[in-house]
Formats: sequence, structure tokens, C-alpha cells
Amino acid sequence: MDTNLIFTLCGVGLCGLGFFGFIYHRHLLRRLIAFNLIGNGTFLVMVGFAQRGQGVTDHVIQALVLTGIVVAVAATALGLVLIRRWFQLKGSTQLPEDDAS
Amino acid sequence: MNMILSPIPWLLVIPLAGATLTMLLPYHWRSAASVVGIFTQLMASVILWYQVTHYGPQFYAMADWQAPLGISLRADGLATLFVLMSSLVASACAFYAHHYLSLHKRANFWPLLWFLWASLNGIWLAADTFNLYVGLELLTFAAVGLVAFASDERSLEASIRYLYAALLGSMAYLLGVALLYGAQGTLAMDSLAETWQWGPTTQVAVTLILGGLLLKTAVFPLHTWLPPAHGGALTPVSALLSALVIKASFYILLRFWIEFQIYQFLPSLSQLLGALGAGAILWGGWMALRQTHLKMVVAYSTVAQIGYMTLMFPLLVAENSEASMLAYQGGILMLLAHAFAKAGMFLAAGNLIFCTGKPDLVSLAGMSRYRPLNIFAFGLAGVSLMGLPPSGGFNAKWMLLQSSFMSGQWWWIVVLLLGSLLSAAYIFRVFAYTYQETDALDTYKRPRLSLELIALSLSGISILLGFASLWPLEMISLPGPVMEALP
Amino acid sequence: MSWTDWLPLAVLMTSFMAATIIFMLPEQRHVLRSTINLGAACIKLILIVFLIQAVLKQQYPEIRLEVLPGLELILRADSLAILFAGLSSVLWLFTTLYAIGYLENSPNRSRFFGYFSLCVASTMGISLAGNLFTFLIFYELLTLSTYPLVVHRGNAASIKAGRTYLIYTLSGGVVLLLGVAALYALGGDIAFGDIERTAALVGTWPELMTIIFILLIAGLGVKAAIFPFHGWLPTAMVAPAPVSALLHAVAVVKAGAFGIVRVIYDIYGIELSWQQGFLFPIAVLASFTILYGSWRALQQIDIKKRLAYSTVSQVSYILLGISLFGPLGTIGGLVHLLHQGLMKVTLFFCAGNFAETLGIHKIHELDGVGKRMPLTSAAFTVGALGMIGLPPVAGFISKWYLGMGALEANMEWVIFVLIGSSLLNAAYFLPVLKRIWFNPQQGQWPLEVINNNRDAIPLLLIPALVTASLSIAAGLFASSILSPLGWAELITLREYLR
Amino acid sequence: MNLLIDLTLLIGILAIAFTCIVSRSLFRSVVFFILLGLMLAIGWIRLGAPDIALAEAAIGAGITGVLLLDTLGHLKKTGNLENDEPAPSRKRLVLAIVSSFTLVGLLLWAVFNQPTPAINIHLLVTEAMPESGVSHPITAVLLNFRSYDTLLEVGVLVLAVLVGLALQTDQQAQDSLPGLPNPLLHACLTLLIPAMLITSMYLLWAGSDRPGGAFQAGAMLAAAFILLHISGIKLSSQVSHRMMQAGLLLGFGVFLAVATSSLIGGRPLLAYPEGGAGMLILLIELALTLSIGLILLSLFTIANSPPHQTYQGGDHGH
Repeated sequence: MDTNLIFTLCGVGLCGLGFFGFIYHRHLLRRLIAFNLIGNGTFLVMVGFAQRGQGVTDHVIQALVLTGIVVAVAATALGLVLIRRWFQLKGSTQLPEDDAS
Repeated sequence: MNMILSPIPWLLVIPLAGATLTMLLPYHWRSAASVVGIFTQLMASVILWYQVTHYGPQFYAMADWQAPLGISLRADGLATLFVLMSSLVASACAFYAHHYLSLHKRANFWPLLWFLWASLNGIWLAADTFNLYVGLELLTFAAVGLVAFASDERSLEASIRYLYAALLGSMAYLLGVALLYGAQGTLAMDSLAETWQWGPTTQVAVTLILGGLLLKTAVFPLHTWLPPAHGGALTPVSALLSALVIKASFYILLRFWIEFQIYQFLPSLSQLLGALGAGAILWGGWMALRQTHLKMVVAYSTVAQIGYMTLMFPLLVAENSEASMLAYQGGILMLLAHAFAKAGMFLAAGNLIFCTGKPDLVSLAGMSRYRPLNIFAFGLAGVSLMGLPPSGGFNAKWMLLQSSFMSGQWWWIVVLLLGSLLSAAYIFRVFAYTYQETDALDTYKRPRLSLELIALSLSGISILLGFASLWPLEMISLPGPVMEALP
Repeated sequence: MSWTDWLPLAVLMTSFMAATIIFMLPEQRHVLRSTINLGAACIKLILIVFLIQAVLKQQYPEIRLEVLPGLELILRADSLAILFAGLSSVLWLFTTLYAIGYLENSPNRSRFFGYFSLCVASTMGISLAGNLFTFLIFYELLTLSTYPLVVHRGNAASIKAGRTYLIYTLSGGVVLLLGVAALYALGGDIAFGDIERTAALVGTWPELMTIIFILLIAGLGVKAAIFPFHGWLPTAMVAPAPVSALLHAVAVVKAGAFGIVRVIYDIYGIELSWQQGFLFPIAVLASFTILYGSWRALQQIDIKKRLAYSTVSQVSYILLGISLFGPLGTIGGLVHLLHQGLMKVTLFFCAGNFAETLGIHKIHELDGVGKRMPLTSAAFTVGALGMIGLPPVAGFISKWYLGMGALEANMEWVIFVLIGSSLLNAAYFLPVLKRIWFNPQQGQWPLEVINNNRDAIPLLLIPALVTASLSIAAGLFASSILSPLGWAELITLREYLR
Repeated sequence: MNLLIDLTLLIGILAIAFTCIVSRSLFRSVVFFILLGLMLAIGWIRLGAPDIALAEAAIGAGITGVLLLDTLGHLKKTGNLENDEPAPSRKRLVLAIVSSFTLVGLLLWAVFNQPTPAINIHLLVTEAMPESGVSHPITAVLLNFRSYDTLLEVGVLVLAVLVGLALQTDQQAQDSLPGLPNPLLHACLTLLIPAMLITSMYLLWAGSDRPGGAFQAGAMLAAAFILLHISGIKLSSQVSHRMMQAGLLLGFGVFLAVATSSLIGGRPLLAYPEGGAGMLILLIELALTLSIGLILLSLFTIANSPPHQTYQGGDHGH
């Protein structure tokens, strides 16, 4: 059990938990948090899994994760802007249940 | 070749610079700057087309670092065709938007459009899996922004739905890319294809990538976000989304499927994709038939048409190279015809809604009498979508039919034919409303002629494709990574 | 490529250009519109004359465009093509004249005439198609361009009729597409007349080729209104009279029948079809449709409905003739393609005149109309007698050759079908003629549009009189080479019994 | 010992994430989410990725956390925090459990069957480092080898702000968070802000040869800006709207200009001239730091300001 594997597994767990939350919850904010969990999990898998394969510190994948983190925060911010507009317009924290579509 | 003469970087620099400029310039100058940009963009696309047809596929090492360390761009025939397609459709939608939107809306529209355009070109030309991820995110943000800026309740809801689906999709894609990188140690598509080794890791990676891209393409049953987003956005935006944006993720999927020869090793997955496509055709058609709002009919029609494109996957069979070639060409032709037809149809629908001032079908009564040009534009697009001749849609359907015959998969024939009848049903249903005669006098608003002509010319291209199919087909059959990987 | 090779395309383009220009014209410019319409029709007729000359010299002008790898659009003028193209262009001229008169002062004329021209363009494409793929393209285009004409009135009934029309024709189109695509998958692009290729295919895949034959005939049979695919035709009667003429005589049902002729003669070959036993079921089906259509016509009280069922019956004469193996049957079938067109278009023009002048729609309202509208009634009488098969009207020639063909093919039972059908024809037309000429007028006319005791306006009357005269001329001058009969014999001699 | 730390982190992270997802209280979820970010930062250090650790702490936990908390505050004020939240249906629960277990199963299967990669990219990185113009490999990857990705990524950031601005038409946005008139806080800030600015500059400068760089520095700068903003010193009211916009676009613009200048010099897009890589990278990073700081601040303030309430009728301009 090396560090890379452990954190890869940690990433897998985070992805699973996040995915669960993303589907289970209807509250938009909770789903956004869940999305961030998936994101964090994915980043852990990216680095841990790659470094496990390469056997050394992999700077390329680390740089990519940096990019990923920035994109994720941009996504979160964009989501929050939309959600808060939605709160203000509808006074609701979730989307209407899908009708037959 | 001299690097400065290559149009590839300009295809990215112009829209990115366009986005920056249009954010900074005063409102009144933004359109003018954009028009300049549009023309240079069209010119760059044509130069690229010339170079690719005359000198073969073009490769471009970004920052002069060769893949796999750096990021390469590739312009093979397929990519070039898509660059041309998006340039034409985006220009048409841009001119439409210029006349259609108010000054304030237009001011915000331009930078969003330029970002959208940059990301599309980036995706068509990309040859790096992570670069594709960033491109997809850029595309998603621009598209969500375009949906949201109609700024009413419906479009806001649609944009949230869209954003969530798209984010989940890209994350699944990224996870798949992470697994691929862990297994292969590279992100570049060419070196991935070279060192590809099937095993549990690659299989899971493919599944994740597939799932993510299917969600982003809105393939049935992951389509629920699409109709509200495409139906609720402003008209030129709807056209852009349906014609181009969903094609981006589909294009990536197609490249993966062929270049990594997934079709060869996971034929059952291909059949599953075909089944989803069949579901999309039937369900999308059925739902389009039940809508009461014009743009929702068109939006559900997109769901069904995505199904047609997806049908090409089970027809890419390793054992039969002729059938595979037909499926590949037919699928791309379908996609191309849909891009033009659907853009034309959305724009025509937008014009009609503008005329009547109401979004529902019932209000269309008398439109074919008072606004015949719009109905004609809508009809031409409809012909292609129904797959009736002469049109690009028909030729594409014909090729898919031939491919099904050749590979002995008769069940897709049934789906293709049933699907055409369904699409005929929902399109002629719209027509039936427009032909109803009322006593009402012509008190409807009249859109500018330029708006009508833009819709008409896009629809017209989808019809012309019926006579000029050979040209795009030769284009995508130019030697390149995709052609090498086909059986 | 000689200049004549461009002729087929030019014939097509005259109508296309006319359609495009008319679509663009504002509603009020009806003089210009009529000029364009008639001008295009005349130019087309002249072009057809050139084509006839070329074909007589055994040149077959041809133009090709590759649209998909290994698949071409072919426009080719052979004798059979000229038969149909000639009929359509002659009738188009008169139908256009008639339509200009008929739609005077009614709305949406730009749209109407635009689609009208498009419709004729597709018919030209159908007749000049050089392979099944080209045929299919124009066949579907015909469906598309007739839909707006069927729903032209825009009331609930016509919208419903339009829907029925589409359900039938588009389903037929899908079946046809399936057949054409399957044939292509087996044997590639088979040009009309290339029957050796098909023979080889039948040798290799006899069952598949039989299925494809059934698909093709079924797909075409919808437009040809063969039982049980005839339901759309009577429903489509709500359309304006020129449209009915178009559906029944000039374009639509003819396109179906013509397609069946092409499939049997130019794809499978008449001998092969006979050997494979394809012809007999068609003969039976055609016979049944003939009798059934006549029987249903007898029950109608609406004039146009009665004429519609009469069409169902009459178009099957063409098929019956084709399915009789032997030159005489072929001649009978082909010549009826023309004769039926001439006579039926006359009948619809007259029915339209009755409706437009006096508001007559039902048969019992016709009492005594012969005195009020003698010329229209005379034209109607010519058409009706022709349908029954009385000499010297053209219908007699068709029936004569059909009967001879039946004897030649040793299918004597067909004679009984012909006799039975003629009796039924007489049964549903003679009472009408009696009402027109011999019954006294019953009270007021339903809706007297034109007073002061005049017949229909000239624009409506002249086309009816001309087509009626042509029906008689086709019978009287049957021995001339340029008569329908002469041309049908030419085709039969030149193409099928080589 | 290391194994023990790793396992503790694993369990801790998963437990926190679990609480974050299932907690009934949204507030607690957000707090646990921020906590998770801090734990992950430690994890990243264990993975030998101090750059990511910095970014995670500053951006992942810091900025995202502040954004979430701010939204919570807004919800609380409008009374939307906890009331209309019916428990999701059983169907949803089953679906969620099944799909997440499938995902985890698939991933585990993939992870434990990892083949040996055929390509070792780190060798290529080591080989190319001397030509990159910087000595820190991550900066080399971000701003030289794969600078195209970074360019697009900055585009994503700009785009996010752009969408926010497009949705907000009311220029005189009134803030939902009033300034905090706390003298003690102000005293703290006078110390804290300069410290943060210095840290930011250090991070930027460090980026060329050790962990740090534009993103971390930008995030730090943004944190300082946001603190200022919360304490009532509105940057947006200090500078003009146009200046603000120019600042937002500065990084992207400079990056793009440098990229294009190489085209005009006859080199491929983004290729630095020989010997000038280090300087140009520093220039880009400097511009990026400022822009990222402003972008993150804007994302925070845009989310804050109320939008125009009226729907503007038809969308046709004429």
C-alpha cells in the first residue's frame, strides 16, 4: 500500500460519494457541493493513479490538476451566480421536478 | 511549410481576440469589430480547406513542443469539414443575431459567441485528450451563458439544468482521461492510439468517457436537459446550440471510437449505442409530436436527430470495411445536413414566433399565407430532417440504409424508416397549422427580409447538400488518422 | 455531349424556374404570374417536341450527376419517358389555363401556382428519370409539392384530407425507399433498361428479388391507388378542381402507374416478370380494383367522389394491360395511360365548371344542366362515353387492345372483367348523362354564380373543350405515329420486344 | 508511520466527505466541505504535489468556501435556508446508491488492474526543462509545454465572469453584505492585507523555481480583495467600470498577445523566442496574477449583487 494507491482510493471514494450526492439531492447548492466532491476525487485519482503508474512524481499531471481546480472553481462560481438568480426569481432552492420528458 | 502561413492558429486567435475586444469596446462598436472577425474567420477556414485538400492533413505543434510533451493540433479532412461547417453556421447565426437582438443583448452576445467559436475550433482541431476537456468546458460555459442571457425564468431554469448536466459530463470525461493517462502515460491522441492496450482500465476509461460525452450530446435517455435549453434560449442561440454545440461532444466521441478502434473491440457497446440512438429517434419523434410550442417541437426534433447520428456506431463493423465506410460517411453527412437544416429551422421558427408574437403552434394559422418565405425556409429544413429527397438528410439516410443492408443489421433499417415517418408526422403537423385559413387579416409583424433570407439560405444549403454530397464525403475521406483507423 | 443532352434538364428547369419566380412574386401580380406560367408551359412543350424528334431518330438524350459514390442522378429521354412527359406537359398547359380561370380572385395564388409548377417539375423528373434512385427522388418531391395543393383551402376538411394523403403517400414512399435501397444493396445502381443485371440478380437471390418486387409495387401502388391503397384518393377530393385534375390525370396517380411500368419493363423485364409469376397477381389485383372502383363509384352521389372512384378503377386498366404478357396488352396499358389522362381531366374540368358556375356538387342537382351549360355538358359527355369505352372516343381503343391482349396472353377471364367494368361504367355514367340532357331542371340551381344564362367563363370552358376534342382525336387518328396509340406501339416495338 | 498518516487522512477525508453529503444541515455541509479542502491540501503534500496543495487550500477550500458561505448567508437572509427541502424520494435514493456503487466498483476494478504505462512523460519533461526558461517543472508545463491549455483555462475564467456580467444589468449593484463596521477587524486587516499581498508576490516569484505561481498568487490576491470587500472597502467603487474590465482581461490579453506575437515572429503559436522564455513567462504570470485576483473577486461580487428583476419582454431589437 503506497501513498499513491491510498490517495487514488480516496479519490475513488470521493467520486462515489459525490456522485451519490449529485443524484440523490435536489437542493441546487448541495448538488454543487457534490459536484465539487466529484471534482476533488477526480483530481486525486488523476495524480495518484498516474504517479502509481509512473512510479515517480509526475509534474505534467500535477499541472493539469491545477488547471482542473481553476476550471472547477469557475464552474462553481458560475453555478452560484445562476442559482442565486434562481433563488431570487423563484424563491426556490431546487428545480421543478421533471415532468414526462 | 512556413508556420506563419498556417491558418490553424488564426482559427483560434481570431475568436479569442474577438472575445477580448468585444468585451472592451463600447457597445456600438462591437458589431463592427465582430463583422471583421467573421470575415477573417471565414477566410481562414477556406485557406485551411485549400491547404488540407492540396497538401494533405496539417499538423501543428503548439508552442513548438511536439506531442506527447506538448499539445498538437491536427487538421485532417474531418476536422476541416467541421471547421467549415461551424464557420458557416456561426456566421449566419451571428448576422441573424445582429439584426435580431437589442443593442444591449447584442453587446453581451458577441463575446459569448466568440468564446463559443474559439472552443468549437479548438475542439475540431484538438489532438490531445486533456486539451479537449478544457475545450469542452469553454464550450459549456459559453453555451450556458448564451442560454441564460435570455434572462427569463424558463431560460434560467434551462441553463441551470444544462450546466449541471454538462459539468457532470465533463467530469466523467476527465475521470476517463485520468484513467487513460494512468494506463498509458500520455494524453496525445496519436500516441494513445499507438500504445493502446485493452484491459480493465481502458475499458472503464472508455465507459466513463462514453457516458460523459453521451450526456453532453444529449443522447437518449440522457437528453432531458436539452429540450428546455434549446427550446427556451433566444432564437439565434437555439440555432447555434442545436447545430453546433451538441456536435462537439459527438465529434470527440466519434474520434475516440474510430481512432482507438473501440468499434473493433467492444462491438456490444456499439450495439448499445445503436439502441440508444433508436430510442432517441422514436422517443424524440414522439415527444416532438406532442409539443404545443413551436420551438419545443424543433428542440425535440434535435433529440431524435441525434439518434440518427448515433446509429452510425453499430454500423462501424470491423469485418465489413465497405459497410463501415458507408456508415462513417453517412453519419457525418447526417450531422452536416442536420447542422444546416436545424439552424435554418430554428431561425425560421424564431421568425414565425416573432410574426405571431406567440410561441405556440395554434397561433401559426394563416402563416403560410402571410409569411410564405418563412414557411418555405421551415419546409426546406423539414425536408432534410425528414430525410426526404432531394436533401443532405436523405442522402445520409440512404447511406446508413445501405450500410445496414451490407452489414446485415436489418433492425436499424426498421428504425431508420420508422423514424422518417415520425419526423414527417411532427413536421407536417406544424405545416397543417400554418395552412389553416382564418378570417384574421394580416396584422402580424413582419421580420426583416435579411432575417428571412438567412434562415432560407441555411435551409437551402441542407437541400443543396443532396446534390453536392460527394464534396464533403471526399473531404472526410482524405487520408488522416480517422481513415487509417477505419477497417 | 450534344446539345440535345441538355434537353431533359431544360424540360425540368422550365417548371422549376417558373416555380421559383412565382414564389417570389407578390400576390397581386397575377398577369405577370399567368404569363410566366403559360410561357413556361409553352416552352416546355416546344422542348418536348425537340425531344420527340431526338427519340424518333433513336437518340436518347441523357444527363448525369453523381450525388453519392457510385450513385447517379440520371435524366434520360427514352420513348416511354416521352410518352408520360408529353402527356403531362400537354395537360399542364390546359390545367394551368383552367386554374387561372378557376382561382380568379381567390387568395394565395402565388403559393398555389408555385407549388403547381413544382408539382409538374417533379412529374417531369419522374418521367425522365433514368434510374430508380432518380425516380424515387422526384416521386417523393411530388408528394411534398402536392401536399400544399391538397390543403390549399385551409379548412378543417382539407387539412384532414392532407393528413390522409400524407399518411398514405409517405408510407408508400418509405416502402418504395426500402425496395430501392435493397435493390441497390444487392446490385448497385441499375439504370432503367439494364434488365440483364436484374436477371442475374434474380438468378442469385430469387426470394430476395421477389420481396423487393413486392416492396416496389406496393410502394408505387399507393400513388397508383390500387386496392387496398386507394383510400386517399376520394378523400383528397376536397381540393380545388385543378388540383383534382392534377392528382387524377396529370401527375400523381399516373406517377404511380408509370413507376410500375418502369419496374416491370425496365428493371425486371417483362419476360422475367412473367417467368417469375409476378404478372398474374398484379392482373388479379388490377381486375379486382377495376371492379371494386366501379362498384364504389356507383354508390357515390357526389360528382367528384364518383369521378374519384372512377379513377381508382381506370388507373388499374393500365396495370391490367401491363400484366398481360404480350405486345397487345402492353400497348393497351400504355395507351390508356394517355387516354385516361385526357378523358379524366376533361371530366374534372367539367365537374369544376358545374360547381363554379351553378354550384352543383351532387349528381341529382345536374338535372337539366345540358340546356343551361351545353358546351360543358357536351365535353362531359365525351369524357363519360370515353370512360365507358364507346368509339370513337379514345377509351374504346384502350379497351380494344386490352381485350386483344388478354386473348393473346391466354387470360380469357380478363375479358369478363372488361365487360363487367364497362357495364358498371355505363351504370354510373349513363344516368348522369340522362339527367344532364333529358331530365328537366328541378327548381333553382344551388348557387348560381354566373347569371344571364351563360356557360362557364372562357378560361374554364376552353380547356375542357380542347381536352374533350383531344380525346376524340386520339381515337379518330389512332393510326398516326404521333397519336398515343402510335407512340405506344413504337415503345412496345422498340423497347420491349427487341 | 507514513502509511499511518496516509490511512488516517484517507479515513478522515472520506468521513468528512460523507458527513458533507448526508448532513441535514446545509450550513454544516458547507463547513465540512471547507474542512475537506484543508484535509485534501495535506493529502496533496503527501502526494508530493505542494503546488496543488497551495491551490487547493487557496482556491478549492478558500475561494469556493467563501462563495458557498456567502450564498448560504444570502439564503438565510431570504429565509430559504432550510425550509422547503423535502426529503428526496426513495426512488432517488435507490438510484443514487446503485449508480454510485457501480461507479466505485468500476473505478476500483480499473485501479487494481493498472497496466504499466508505455510512455514516461516525466522523462520528456526533464529533458526539455533547460529550454523552458524556468526551473520549476510545473510552471514549465503550465506556461510553456502546455501553455495552450492554460490559455484556454484563463479563457474559461474570463468567460465565467462574462456570463455573470451578462446576467447582471444593474450597474449600481447594491451589496447583500453590508460592510462590517468592526474596529478590531479593521485593525486586523491593516496587518493582514499587506501580509497577504506580500505572500501573493512571493508565490508569484517563487513559481519559477519552486512551488507557487500565478494561480496560487492570484487566489491569495483575490482573498485579500474579498476581505477588503467584506470589510466595506469596495474595490469596484474605487476604480471605474472600464478599468475593472480592463483589469479582468489584462491577463488573458497579455497571454494572447504574447502568443500571437510569436506567430508574427514566424514561430508557432505560443512559442517563446529563444532566451526570452523566462521573461515572457514572468510577464504573463504577473498579468495573470492581477487578473485572476480580480476575476475571483468579481465572481464573488457578481454572485452577491441582485439582478435586474424585470423581464424585458420580447428579445427583438426592432
